[in-house]
Amino acid sequence: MANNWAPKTKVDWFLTVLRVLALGVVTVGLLAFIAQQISVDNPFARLINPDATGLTVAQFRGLVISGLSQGAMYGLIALGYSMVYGVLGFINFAHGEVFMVGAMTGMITSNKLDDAGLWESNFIGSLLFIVVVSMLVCTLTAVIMERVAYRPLRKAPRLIPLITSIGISFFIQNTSVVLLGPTSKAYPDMPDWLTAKRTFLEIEGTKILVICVAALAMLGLWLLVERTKTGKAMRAVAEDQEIAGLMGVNVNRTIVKVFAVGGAMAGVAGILWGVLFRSVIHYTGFLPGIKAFSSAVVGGIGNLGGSMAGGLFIGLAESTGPLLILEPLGVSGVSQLRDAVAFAMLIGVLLLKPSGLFGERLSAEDRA
Amino acid sequence: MFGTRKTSRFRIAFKTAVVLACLALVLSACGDDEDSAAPEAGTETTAPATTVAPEEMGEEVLVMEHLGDGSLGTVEVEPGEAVQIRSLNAITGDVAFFGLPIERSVVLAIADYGQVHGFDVDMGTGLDDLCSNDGGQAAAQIIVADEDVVGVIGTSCSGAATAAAPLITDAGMVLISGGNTSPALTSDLAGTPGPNYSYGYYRTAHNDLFQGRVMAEFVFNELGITTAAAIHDGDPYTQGLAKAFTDAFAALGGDVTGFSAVNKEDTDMVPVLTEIAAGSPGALFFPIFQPAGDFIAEQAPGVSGLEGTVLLAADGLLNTSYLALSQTEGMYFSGPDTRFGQNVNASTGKSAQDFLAAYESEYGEGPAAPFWAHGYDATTMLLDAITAASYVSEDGSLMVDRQGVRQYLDNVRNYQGLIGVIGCDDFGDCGSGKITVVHHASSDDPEASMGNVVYSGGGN
Amino acid sequence: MNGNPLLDIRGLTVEFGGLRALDGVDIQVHEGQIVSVIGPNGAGKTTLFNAITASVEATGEILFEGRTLLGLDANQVTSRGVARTFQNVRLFANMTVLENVMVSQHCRTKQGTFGALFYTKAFRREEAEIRARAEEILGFFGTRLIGFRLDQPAAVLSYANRRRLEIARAMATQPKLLLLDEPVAGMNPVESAELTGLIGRLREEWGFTIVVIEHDMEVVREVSDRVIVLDHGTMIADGDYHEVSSDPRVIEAYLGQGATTK
Amino acid sequence: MTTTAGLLIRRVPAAWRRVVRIGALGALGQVFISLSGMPVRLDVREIVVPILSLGYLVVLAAPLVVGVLLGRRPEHSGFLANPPSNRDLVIGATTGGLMAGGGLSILALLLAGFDLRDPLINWSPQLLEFLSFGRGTGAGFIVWLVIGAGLGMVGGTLRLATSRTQKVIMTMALTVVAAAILESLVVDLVEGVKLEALVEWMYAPRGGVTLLGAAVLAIVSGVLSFVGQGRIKTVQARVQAMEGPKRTRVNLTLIAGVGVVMILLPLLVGKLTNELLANVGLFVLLALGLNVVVGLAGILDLGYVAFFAVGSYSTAVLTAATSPRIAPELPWFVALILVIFIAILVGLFIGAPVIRMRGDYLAIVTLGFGEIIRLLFLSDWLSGWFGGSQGITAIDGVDVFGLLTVDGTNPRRVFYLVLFFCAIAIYISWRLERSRLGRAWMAVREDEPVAEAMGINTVNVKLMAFVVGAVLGSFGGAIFVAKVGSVFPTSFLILVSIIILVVVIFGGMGNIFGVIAGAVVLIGVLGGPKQPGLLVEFSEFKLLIYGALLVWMMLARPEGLIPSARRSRELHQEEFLQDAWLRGEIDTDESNDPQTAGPTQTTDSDGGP
Repeated sequence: MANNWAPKTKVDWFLTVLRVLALGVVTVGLLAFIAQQISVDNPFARLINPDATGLTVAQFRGLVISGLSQGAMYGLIALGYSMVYGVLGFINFAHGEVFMVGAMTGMITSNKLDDAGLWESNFIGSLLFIVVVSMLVCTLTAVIMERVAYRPLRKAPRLIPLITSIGISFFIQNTSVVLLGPTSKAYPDMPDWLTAKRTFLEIEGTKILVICVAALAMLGLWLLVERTKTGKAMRAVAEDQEIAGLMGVNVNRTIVKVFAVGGAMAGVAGILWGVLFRSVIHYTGFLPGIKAFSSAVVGGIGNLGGSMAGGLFIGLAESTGPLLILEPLGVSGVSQLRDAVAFAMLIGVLLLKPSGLFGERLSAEDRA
Repeated sequence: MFGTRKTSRFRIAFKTAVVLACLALVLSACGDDEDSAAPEAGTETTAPATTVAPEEMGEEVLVMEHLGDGSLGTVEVEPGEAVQIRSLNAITGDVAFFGLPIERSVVLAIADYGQVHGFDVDMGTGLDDLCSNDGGQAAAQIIVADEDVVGVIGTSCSGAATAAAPLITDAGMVLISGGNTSPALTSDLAGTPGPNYSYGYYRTAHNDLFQGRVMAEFVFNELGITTAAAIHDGDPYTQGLAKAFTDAFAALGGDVTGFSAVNKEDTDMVPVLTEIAAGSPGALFFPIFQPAGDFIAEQAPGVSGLEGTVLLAADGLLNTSYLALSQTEGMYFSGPDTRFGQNVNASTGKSAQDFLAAYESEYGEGPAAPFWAHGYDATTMLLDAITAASYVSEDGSLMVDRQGVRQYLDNVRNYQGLIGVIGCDDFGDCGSGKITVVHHASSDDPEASMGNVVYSGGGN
Repeated sequence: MNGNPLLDIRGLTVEFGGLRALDGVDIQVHEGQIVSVIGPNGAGKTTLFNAITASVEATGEILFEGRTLLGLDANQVTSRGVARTFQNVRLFANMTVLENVMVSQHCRTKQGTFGALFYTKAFRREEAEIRARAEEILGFFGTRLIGFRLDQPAAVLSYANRRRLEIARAMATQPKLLLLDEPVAGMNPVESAELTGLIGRLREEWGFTIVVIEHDMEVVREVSDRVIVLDHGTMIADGDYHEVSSDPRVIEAYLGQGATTK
Repeated sequence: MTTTAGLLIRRVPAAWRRVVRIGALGALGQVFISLSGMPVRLDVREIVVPILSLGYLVVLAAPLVVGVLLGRRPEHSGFLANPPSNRDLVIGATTGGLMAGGGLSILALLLAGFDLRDPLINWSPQLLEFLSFGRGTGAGFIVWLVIGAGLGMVGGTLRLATSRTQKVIMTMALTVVAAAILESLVVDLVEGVKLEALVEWMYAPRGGVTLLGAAVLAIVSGVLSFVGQGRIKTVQARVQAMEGPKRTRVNLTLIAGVGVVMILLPLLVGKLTNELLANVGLFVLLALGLNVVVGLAGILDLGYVAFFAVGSYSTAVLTAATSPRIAPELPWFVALILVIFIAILVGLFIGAPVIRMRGDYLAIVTLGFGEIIRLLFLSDWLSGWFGGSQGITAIDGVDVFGLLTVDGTNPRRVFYLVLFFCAIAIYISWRLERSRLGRAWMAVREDEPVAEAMGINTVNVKLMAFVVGAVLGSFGGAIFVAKVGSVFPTSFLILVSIIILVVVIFGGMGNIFGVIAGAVVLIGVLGGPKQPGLLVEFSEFKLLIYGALLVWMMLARPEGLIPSARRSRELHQEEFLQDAWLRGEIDTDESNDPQTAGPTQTTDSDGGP
């Protein structure tokens, strides 16, 4: 669809106003933030928010790091959304739940290991073990999901698989409720050397771990997609299922692989979640799932690098946005609005750049 | 121990057959007196009003002699049937951990209490208030549709009571909550009724204002900290308590440096802690629940500006799984006085230890939230009130005077419950109001910390 | 050719990610003409239509009745009086034949929510008019699309009838310029001959100016006043059928592609 | 057994594999259901006293279903070299049932032997007791095998009976179960018409149908079904054969009849049923609103709750005396006019940015909007306006011309209010669907780019859908506030949007009657997000069932309970075309060329932008 910036209709005028407003709010907020950082008694900052206090460098760094580690996790989950969307052209709404299944599996396994005393005596081994188990379970969940719910619907009108995935999401979430109970469950304690702050930039070890693992997973996925035969098949199927089929690619098997890889990534993300936050509950997957999807859209869906970047963007935005933009504007209780900020960022990005920050890579049907 | 409840299908069948047979007999015996079962409010009644004081009513009651003037109608329980009470608590969803122990405490209290004038007491199916106003209203409609219900134990969430209390009290029933704490449902403790107060509503849980005040006094007077901040999670309960705390703290002359909120689903607390840290408070009160409470305790030490801040929480986090987190060491927790010790419920003669043992054996776990004792006492209070306000009529039916139930509850003073001495004020606040602050010394021994009371206050 | 052209395209360029689908095309179409656009597969014929109807972004200039069409939305182009059919028949398959034609009068009618909700006189009158016009248009194709077929979903129509319905649907937008994208593709010779006659009647009886993309040279010869040949996004010939068919560049374009005219 | 099995394997290995597969799935299903805690929790609800509770019904259903599935003669069995005989089928069904029952047997053994209660909360002594009938594990082990095989056999045999017998038996079973499930409704209704005696012999004092009642019900329904079967079909066929005005007259009579029943019904039933009806009506209203957006215009709005929230909060602020900032205390009906305007503005505000987005982006962005709006109402920032987490309470009901007040204490009045607005919503949907705007919505849903090319301003048309949806949603909000008397942000979770969506989809997207039926069945029986239905015991499993239902519906019957003819064509286009072609309806041209007029030539129907 042609999307010229020059307003033509009333709706376009309204959208232009909206864009200007959105940019305006962000700009004024940031300016006020900068002003109050320069001097808390700055008249401009005082005018906008009389209670301004400003942040210290350490606080600011803390915000950025927590945003990045959260964002890295969104990015990992977003890869699954992005791959499925790129290949099949629909939102697998239930992908967030696969992530939750991963976190739950990790919780159960790690607690059993802890009971056996292995968690403390051989932490690294136990961690690797739960990562493997979680990846397996998540892969299995994703593959079963594809087989049961999505394969029969591959030819159906677009809304149908999307609605189905909402149903699956609900089903998995509530399966967790009825089987495991509605309360939150905790991972066993992490060893001190992991949770302690490193001298390097004063970042907690867990956060370094999350960011490193996310980067590694990203690299592995990139290699898989760009350098292997499977990856080539995936790209071919994404481009055009029928033609890929004619060229001798086993379309079904490739799609299963896409789900499997996405599931495995969600499994890794689930364990990282457990390591970072140590607590899981049945709705652990829902909001992060939606935010991860937002990340994929923001980064440009179908674009793997973009998904990761989008994840970092959303993570940073929701971590710093309330304090950098809203607080200086005099909004009270800003942390309550962090989800609102994340969604507003999604809407804002789509308003300004409908194809996401780094552009979409979609299958042929979607471009039509 | 509770073998009678664990009936097999075969026994149920047998029992049902017996009940059916009895019913048939009764039906044939006493034709159609259905219509006289529940006279409308305000109609004349032949039941004699008595002036017997409730204290004396506790034991054996003379037939026909009972509390109440019949102005709210009478419930007739035919022989072989059971006195109907209901439980209305949040038993599903993420707040189930809070409501479920209360519902179970009702079950156990009924079992411990035994019969009322030779009649069984039946709780029916536990109803769910869904921790919301619409859920509370819908469930209340179910309750009031059954005109045989005398009283209701619930709700566990104040929001649900807002919508449920008017309906239930309008129907002449009483609603006794073991979990509500919102001042809006009773009074501001200074004689002004809250906007959502309705006559017929009682609670054994304490009013938030007690707890906010005790915590503020503790921080300001005992710890000598003059700057404080609070975080809530958007729940009416946590917001109300946090507000009560900051208001009381400011009234004492302290400086409230921040008041912020998180969402229940949030995991990354660095932003909110940074927001709070900007005001450099000496104490941070977050009366929220798990898991959000875990994240605050775990992440607070890492936020620059909160290094020396004392962390405080409330009963929502005062449980062993939370105290087992190493980062919670050194925290203070306010909550209802749970030093039940040798307290014995005057109506059943059971102590808290007895209760916990029964709970464990019946449900295979300990209660997940501290208000089970309040639910237990609320139930026995209700059953006492029913006992006091009822009599066995000539045809063998139990007649319960609705107004008498309220009359009894209004006059409860010095009732010994698990939670301590219970007495109802003019607006239904019956809880002991005793608030304690415990200090968490070591995460290796959470049990010890639970009882490590360093301050107590509130109450009458 | 007297007066200003109805459609005046100058330097029209369409790019798809670096690939030029149309490269500086100039075309003039005067009122009352029937112009055929031919060219090998991938020459940019359908892209030309898409550019005119604002389905793709284009640079250059497209003037219709002296006013530019560039920058308008597709529906605004239709309101100006340009209607089209699609190469791969895109009917509203689950709407009835009648509804397909009724819905296309959207931009010529104006009754809104108020009229519909209160069932006003104006609303009823307009509905009756829309229906009458739809039946009139469908009647143009003989008996095939009227009678019991009016209430059949478009999906059950035969291929040829779907093509006819597409034309009817385009006619219902009351255009001045009708863009037909391969109207006889997939039809058998009898049907195709019949439709060729219809195209002529569309001009005579309804006064449309028509641009046709067509592969069938029989049809092209039969209907066209002028033939334009596109190849690789550029116009390589413009003239009447005989001029064009003898143009060496045209022959090369077709034969060079290894393709033959049907 | 083994010899038979061996024979079967050799003769029809594929069929045998099917038996094993379905049997194993049945067993897994059984175990899953047991571990979900459903049977234990539902055991308190009696179906037939004293032999069957809902809990047992739930677990017994699996072997029966397995039996029924396996009893089905494979399609095209005439083409098979060795079509399975009746005996084979029954043996297969019995084996499948045995496997399904065996799942529970093994579970009972495991329950007795291991303690997995740590992750699995329902790995409990209660479950063991349930599974072993309180008679020890050994008894349970054997009994489930026998029951499973027996039910499998019954299911399989049932399938072999004539369709007429099948229907009669189904009707009998369903009648008894329905009578038990709808007990409170039936009791209420029967007592409303003063037939208490009927209730007394039909229902046990503590719920559930009595044995006598069950027997009578089964016999009566069986006889009725046996006699009535042919007739209903004939009547249906006769109505369907009617043309034009006559058909319209029949339809109008039907609608009028339903209308009269709806008006009279609340007078006959008690508070509880009226409350239920009011809740159902509220969701009918909301679902009709969403139906305009999703069903008619094809826009998947996952943030529909936003309109509900805005309607509720604006009504609360405008009518409540306790509203924190501005409290004009307008009468409800006056406030409603303002609420409509606010809803229109919000519809435009949310609609405008999302309207040009692709379908799936639109879904996630509307979901985001829904959350943003809830968070704003919840926030401390705006608590000075909307009360934040403490909400707005003590809101008066609707004052109708000073004559009477409609509020939560009188669900009958609430129901009439809801009914009135439902009628308005139905009228609006019905009129708009058959107007220029409605046709444009359909075109947009079918193929947006083509609709645009046909001169439809898709942006405006879709915005209109949003606005109409928003107005209907705000009606729902306004009534909700009057009914509940308070408003808290917790009433407006994403969950509400999803449940309304399930209602619309379950009932039949794009079909007014379907949507109503969906709300009645789902909200009435299972309950809404915060509203209990008839099966209060199900509340813990409500969302699980909603999720499963949504998936199953999409896979098996995407057009919904009562499909709109159009929608079902869209979803089953290929089959539909084949049918049409077989019936000779497909139009073949005079000079037909088989290549051009085949049923396989369908247009691209998935339409999205």
